[in-house]
Amino acid sequence: MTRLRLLGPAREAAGVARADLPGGCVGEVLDAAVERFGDEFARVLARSRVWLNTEPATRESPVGLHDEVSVLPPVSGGC
Amino acid sequence: MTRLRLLGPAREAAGVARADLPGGCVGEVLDAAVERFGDEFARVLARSRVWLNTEPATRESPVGLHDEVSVLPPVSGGC
Amino acid sequence: MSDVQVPTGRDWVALAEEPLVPEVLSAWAIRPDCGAVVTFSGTARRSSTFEHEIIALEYETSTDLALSRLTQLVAIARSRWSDLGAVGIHHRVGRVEVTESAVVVVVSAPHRDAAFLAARFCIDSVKRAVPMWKREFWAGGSAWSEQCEDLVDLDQL
Amino acid sequence: MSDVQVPTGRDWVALAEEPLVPEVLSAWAIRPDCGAVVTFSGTARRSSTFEHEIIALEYETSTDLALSRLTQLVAIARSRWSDLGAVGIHHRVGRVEVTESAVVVVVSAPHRDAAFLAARFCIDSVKRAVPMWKREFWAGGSAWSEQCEDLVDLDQL
Repeated sequence: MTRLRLLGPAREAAGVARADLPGGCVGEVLDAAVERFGDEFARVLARSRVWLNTEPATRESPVGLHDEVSVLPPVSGGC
Repeated sequence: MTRLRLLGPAREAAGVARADLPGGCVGEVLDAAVERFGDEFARVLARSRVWLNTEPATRESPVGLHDEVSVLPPVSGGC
Repeated sequence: MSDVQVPTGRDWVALAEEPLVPEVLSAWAIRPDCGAVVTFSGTARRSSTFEHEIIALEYETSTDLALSRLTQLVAIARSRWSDLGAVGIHHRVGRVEVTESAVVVVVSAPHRDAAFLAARFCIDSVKRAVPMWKREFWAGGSAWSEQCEDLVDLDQL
Repeated sequence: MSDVQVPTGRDWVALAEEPLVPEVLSAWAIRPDCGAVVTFSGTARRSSTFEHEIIALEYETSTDLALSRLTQLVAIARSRWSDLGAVGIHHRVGRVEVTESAVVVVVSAPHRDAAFLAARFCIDSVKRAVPMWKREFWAGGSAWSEQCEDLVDLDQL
């Protein structure tokens, strides 16, 4: 299982801030998330960046036991 | 007599911060200042801007009793 | 600010649940060999350009992801302006009332050109490349800010 | 700062014989309708690029001429960036020790672009167009700063 972190609007769409999901790479973890959280989450995910730990990841990036995958929707950092 | 104000290096070259000098226009006041304060002041004056009250002036600008002429050497305002 | 320690080095990034105090960061940035200190404070402003009058903001992030990015931004600024003195970026999290600082950037440098440019780079980059989500509050409701852009990677800055 | 009154309006220019306190000006500039406050503090710096190590500066001006110009600079800034909130420029006169502020500029605006540009315009213009002479002090001596330029007229800014 890999820890998935859902931030901002992604958290809101999923209804949870984190989840542990199966998958050997980032793409498989995300597919499991869409299956669990549904269409609204899928729409947010489609517009989001995905990081593996603190760096941008691709769907192919392999994930291990202590890795975290984060779903980062578009940002509105400031004023 | 018109009040002449000498600032920064112009004050230093003249030895005084202000003087009352005769003249019907800015140029005449400055000529009187050169005569009184000498060559070193003339050298500083040659590199300076001259204001009549709070605005830039020309040698031809007429001066009256309550006017002030200021000699403003090159500036080094800040860091 | 009570939960952060003033660092002894030249970099200071922090996320704060308490009100930011820009002057703490500005005073910290003063260096004997620097003639310029530029401080940017991004304050929550009352805005009525949309349907509502905004009365407060709320910022949400992941602390480790945001701090990692802030640290990287400071390193990029230093690589672009090699003579910077102090560089600090503090971002508020949680609810921010109108006129309170949401983010403060401070940069000191020997001369003002680098200080202005690096401060501008830092705040622009915070808004583009740091994971941070803003919720806008009005009387009786709230929503995520609609002025959103995709988070950019560091090599796009 | 004890000899100046905090103004009720949006402009604040001052010359001060006492140490400048940038945070006073920064705090004054906060406005509910402004999301950006940019503060520039020009500090006396220890510099050893010439023959001496500078230990202090001394600024000399004519109060009425300098205040007149500062007031005009603020007006020009407002004419170029029409939505500025507060604009303040304070300049120290007399002796300024290393790390003390010689000049502080603060600008608030709804958005940061105008705040940064107007603050930069103000400090650049202070240095070019305000009658102000700087004397540099080292151990055992002093001299007028050699980095001098002709005072420019307002229409050249």
